[in-house]
Amino acid sequence: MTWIVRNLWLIPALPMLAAGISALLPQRSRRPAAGLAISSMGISFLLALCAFANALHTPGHQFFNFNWLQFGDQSLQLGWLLDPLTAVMLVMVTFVGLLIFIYSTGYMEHDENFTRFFCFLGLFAGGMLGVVIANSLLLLFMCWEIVGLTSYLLIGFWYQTPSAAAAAKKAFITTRIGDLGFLIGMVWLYAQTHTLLFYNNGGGSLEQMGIVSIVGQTAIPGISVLAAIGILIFCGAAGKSGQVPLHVWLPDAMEGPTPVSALIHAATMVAAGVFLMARVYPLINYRVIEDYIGIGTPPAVYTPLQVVTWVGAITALFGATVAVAQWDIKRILAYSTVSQLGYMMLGLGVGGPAVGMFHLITHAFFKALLFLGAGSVIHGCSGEQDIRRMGGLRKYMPITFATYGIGMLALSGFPLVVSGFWSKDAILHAAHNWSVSQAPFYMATLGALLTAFYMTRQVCYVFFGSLRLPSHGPVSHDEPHSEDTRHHGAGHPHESPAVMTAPLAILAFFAITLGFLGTPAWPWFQSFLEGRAIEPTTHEPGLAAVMVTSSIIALLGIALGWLLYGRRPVTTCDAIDVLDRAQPQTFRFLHNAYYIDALYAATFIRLTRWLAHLSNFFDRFIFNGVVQLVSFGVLALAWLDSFFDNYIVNFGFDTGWRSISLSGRALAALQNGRAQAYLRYIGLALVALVIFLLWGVAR
Amino acid sequence: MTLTFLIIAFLIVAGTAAAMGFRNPIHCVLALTVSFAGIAALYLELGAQFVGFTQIMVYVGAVAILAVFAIMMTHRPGDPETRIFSRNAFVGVFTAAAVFAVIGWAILKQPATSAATQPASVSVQQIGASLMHDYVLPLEIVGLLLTAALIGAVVIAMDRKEDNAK
Amino acid sequence: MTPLQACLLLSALLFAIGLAGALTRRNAILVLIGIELMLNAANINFIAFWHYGPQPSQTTGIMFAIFSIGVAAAEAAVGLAIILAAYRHSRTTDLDKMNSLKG
Amino acid sequence: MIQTLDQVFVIAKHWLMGYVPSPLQPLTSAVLSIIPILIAFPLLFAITTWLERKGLGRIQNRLGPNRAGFNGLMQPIADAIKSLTKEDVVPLTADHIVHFLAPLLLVVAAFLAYSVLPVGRNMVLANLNSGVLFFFAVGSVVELAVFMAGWSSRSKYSLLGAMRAIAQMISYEVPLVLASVVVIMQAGSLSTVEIVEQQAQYTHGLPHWYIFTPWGILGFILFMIAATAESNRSPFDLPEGESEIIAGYYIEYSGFKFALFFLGEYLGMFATSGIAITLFLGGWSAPLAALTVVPSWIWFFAKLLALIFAFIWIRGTLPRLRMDQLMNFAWEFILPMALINMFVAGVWRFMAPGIVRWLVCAALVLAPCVVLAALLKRKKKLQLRTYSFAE
Repeated sequence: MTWIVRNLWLIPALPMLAAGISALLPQRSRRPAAGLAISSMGISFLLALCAFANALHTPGHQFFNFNWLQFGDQSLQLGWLLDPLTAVMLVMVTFVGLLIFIYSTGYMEHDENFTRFFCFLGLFAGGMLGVVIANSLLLLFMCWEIVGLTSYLLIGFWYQTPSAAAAAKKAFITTRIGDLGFLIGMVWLYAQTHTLLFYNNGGGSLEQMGIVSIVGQTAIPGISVLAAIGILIFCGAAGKSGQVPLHVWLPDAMEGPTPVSALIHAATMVAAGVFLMARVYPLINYRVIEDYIGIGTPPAVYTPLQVVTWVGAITALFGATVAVAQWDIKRILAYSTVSQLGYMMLGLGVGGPAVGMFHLITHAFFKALLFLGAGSVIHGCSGEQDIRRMGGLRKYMPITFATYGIGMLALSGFPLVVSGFWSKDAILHAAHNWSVSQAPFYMATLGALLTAFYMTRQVCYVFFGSLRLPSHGPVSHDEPHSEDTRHHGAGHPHESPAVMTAPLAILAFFAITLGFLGTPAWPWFQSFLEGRAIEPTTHEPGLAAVMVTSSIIALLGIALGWLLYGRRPVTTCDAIDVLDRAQPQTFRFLHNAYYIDALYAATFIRLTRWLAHLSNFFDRFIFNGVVQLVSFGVLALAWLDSFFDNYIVNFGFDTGWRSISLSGRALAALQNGRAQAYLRYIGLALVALVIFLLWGVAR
Repeated sequence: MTLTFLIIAFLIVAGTAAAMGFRNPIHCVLALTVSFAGIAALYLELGAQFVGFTQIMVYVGAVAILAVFAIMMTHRPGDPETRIFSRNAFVGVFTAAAVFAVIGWAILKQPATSAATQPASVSVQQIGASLMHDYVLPLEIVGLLLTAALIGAVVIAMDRKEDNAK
Repeated sequence: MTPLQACLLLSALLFAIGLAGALTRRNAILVLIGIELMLNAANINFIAFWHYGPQPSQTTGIMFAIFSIGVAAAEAAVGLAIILAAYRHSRTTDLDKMNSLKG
Repeated sequence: MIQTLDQVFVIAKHWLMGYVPSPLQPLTSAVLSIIPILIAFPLLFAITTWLERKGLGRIQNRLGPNRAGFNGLMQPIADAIKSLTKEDVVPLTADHIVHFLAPLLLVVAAFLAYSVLPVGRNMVLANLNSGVLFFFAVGSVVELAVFMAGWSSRSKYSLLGAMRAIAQMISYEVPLVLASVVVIMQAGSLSTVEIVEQQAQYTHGLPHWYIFTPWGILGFILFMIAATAESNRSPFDLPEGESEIIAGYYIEYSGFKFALFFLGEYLGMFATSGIAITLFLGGWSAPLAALTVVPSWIWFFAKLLALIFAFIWIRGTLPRLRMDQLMNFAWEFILPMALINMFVAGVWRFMAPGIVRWLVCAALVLAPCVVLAALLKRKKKLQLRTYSFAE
């Protein structure tokens, strides 16, 4: 086992350490905090590169396990793991994280809680990396929860604004619902396989022994235990990476600072769900199981994959549709994130982890790019987030415009150039070849079209047309740090400082190039991740067709967007949207995200309220009444008892005490307080004793 | 029952009696040292060299000096040494006599056991060995006890500021 | 009378004298000294039994004596310290005057 | 020839023993071994007084005794005659018996100490297998004598002197014993003879003296400091500081008793020096294998004189300490160092011989030495000392 594998824990440990230190730093020491976080992240990045290199020349799973708890005869083991999946994720997370850290030094420079911010960021990075390297479902779950916590803290970073606090709570609770499923699944898995390690020389829960010990049992008719566990774990994943119906928290999470949105809610954390599914893929994939046990598998076994696929497809379409009708620049991106995550799940379901992960990586880069671009825009427009109030910014912030455009192209899958095209194309291709049903393919295609469309719409709104920014305009209420940023020229926007634009440029570079790692002509990424050589699939039937379709779709979407928004640029703030004019109801419906929040409010939340009232009533009147009754009874008894005491018992005791004290006084006379007198008594007693003993001996 | 034994016994008994009987406490302590020395001599004669020297070192060197110091600290030139014996002392004397009578009777009543087959001789090396092997735990405990006694003695005898005040 | 009995008698006498002193002297320090003498009597017994005992080659008796000497030293130190403290409290070492230990 | 010269006294003794009847032989042998000590060391005492006064004179840049005899060589004899012919004054209120017993006890104890000193090959009075212990036991008797002297002559000065002396002796007896424990640890024996025998071996010319080891050096230094304090010599001569309490506990003595005290003091000094030689400087063994031709007893006395000269030199050089300095020095420096030294000796015992062992032990010895010295040097403000029982 090489050095890097043994010390893989350093990678998450460093940012955590930095976080811990900067938590102790005084609030005013901004520079040390930022320096700590960035330097630790940099070191982690270098280490991650080492790990990547290691994984390159030794494929397969290298792990390091150790005993954590020992109860009775069985022990709970934790450990970390280095395989292509981990390596890729490590590099991605550390790199994007590093860039975003640097970016946020510029973005947050006017915030008075700078230090706290970086403390949270470091903690988050540590947790995320922990999730990535974990070789035990338990360790993964712990880090998973740390990540959830930090996301809560960061969304509610500006807790002064009630909306932010509410959003934080919402995110926390919603993900918690998913995590409950995750937890149950984990416990069940442990109960079945007696280990939570993924890989342990064949003994892990993802390896032959573990799988074989589960497969074949059925939990409820039609679903095997394995499937049930898979679905439960998927609940956790869905909660984290905002799949329908647990997506509701993700758009609201945009209350947090933009770097946070970029880092947590676009690039890394939301991807954790996808990563988790990729990690436990053997559990939910029937092929693997076939490999392990040569029998033909019951159809129940791969229900989880179907679930993943369908949920992904639905989410993809849903997110895309909703994103069409948003005004807030960050909300658009948020919904597009939701839909992209749907794509990943879909790809995972239909094409295995390689496809999903590939899209995850590319998406991480260009989505981070988009968010940071949005952040730069917001920064430049002094806290404005409503795209209706922007416009014509390409003159004012060219770099941002260029990078943002690249990101937009990547996201909307502009053919052959950008990375998004390749990854999305792989997903579409896999979906097309899916044996079960074609529906996901069509949904995905429609989603792709919409994606291209709404991105174009957004870009047109933001960068083209005439500047609609009101001079020191009504700063949008949900950006509290605008008070800090306002002082540099509200009214006319300006380009952001280099510390913010440099990361944009780097990310843009990767947003383009990264795609060529996984083209059908040269599927290096897939083969690396699968650990086996995959021959180029260019000659496969349908590939060309799919590719052409997707490119046409993308171009079509862009063209449509340009047609609707670009050609006749929007001039005034309150100009009604084209779609709105065309289909008001639909637009409303979409704008409010299918009224799902309202639905939840009407059903779950009201139910909970009602239950709370009910229990309150019970507590107050029924239980409390009983308690009161009992207490009255006790009081009565006590009164009776005290009467008895005073007039019957005490009398007897008093006489007893009197006699005892008399005798005591009599004895006290013997005790004259001279030590020697006591010694004499002792001596006499000794004599008596010895005489008695000797007498006993004599007779 | 040799001559030396008789001499030593006389030394011990005389010293002890003097230590308990003298009027001046300092003289008592000096007499006490005599009897301690006699006991040490007895040990030597019984072949317990190490114990004998330890006896001299501990008792003559330390305990006696300690007692002398204590006496000089608590001895006031003012008070005359009247009535060195406490009231109804005869009870004590009687008790002591009774104890001696009983024990002596017990000793003499026992059948005369045979003396040692070979002359007893234990070298210092043996003592050290058994101190370090069989008796290491008691040794440690005694060490702990002595430390505790040292600290305790210092703490008790230390003069506190409030005592100085009055 | 065998030598062993002689030794035992001697120690018994020593013990008795020490006891008498401890019981009769008024000076607390001398009482303490009496107690020390009694301890020494016990030590003489140990050594005597070791010397005249069945196997004098074993060090048990010696050990007993050494340990009891150590304990006696500790006892003397603490005792004298206590006496000093008591003296500081009630300006006397006369046991007849120190009779506050009364019920 | 060399053998006979080395063993001349032993041979002489055996020759004399030949003439006494066998029943008396044990007694005579004892007497015959005691007498030389009774002669040799008082003689040495006489020489030393003269040496000391001359040496001090040299150091203080004046002529020492120079009247009686050539360079005042007859001075000791003159002193002896003077002190013998003086009147023996005893204070009226003194406790006569104790006052009389004190100097005797002192001298007797001092002489007893010599019975375990091997002054030469096969030249020891009593080869006890717990000789070192015996030496210290006897040494502890001296305190009693000092106390008797101080207390019996009803005088404030003498009482104060006695108190000081006893406090000092008790404080410095502990480090004295602890410093010699290291040697016992190494030699694995309490018998002085055996300790010397072990040091009297040579590897390519050099002897196995314990002073040639780190703990040995430290032990020797500590031992000598403690010994200086034990024998109440400058710079630890508070008990008899002429400038404060004229002569300390024997201020009320005069004439021959005074001389006896003097004798006792010096004998004690010789005895401690002798035991130091026995423990650290290889007793009667020659410093080089080649020099073994010189009789052993000459070596012993040569070393003794060297140490005495060191004593004199120190006395002429160093100023007197203050009481608190004295006590602090004892409890804060010497005692911890002695304990550390024991630890180092243990390390030495269990490490493989070689230069590494030497360096390690040296480091172990030096580091705490420096630290403790630094600690000792820090200034503590002097406040009014409150003696709790002096009312």
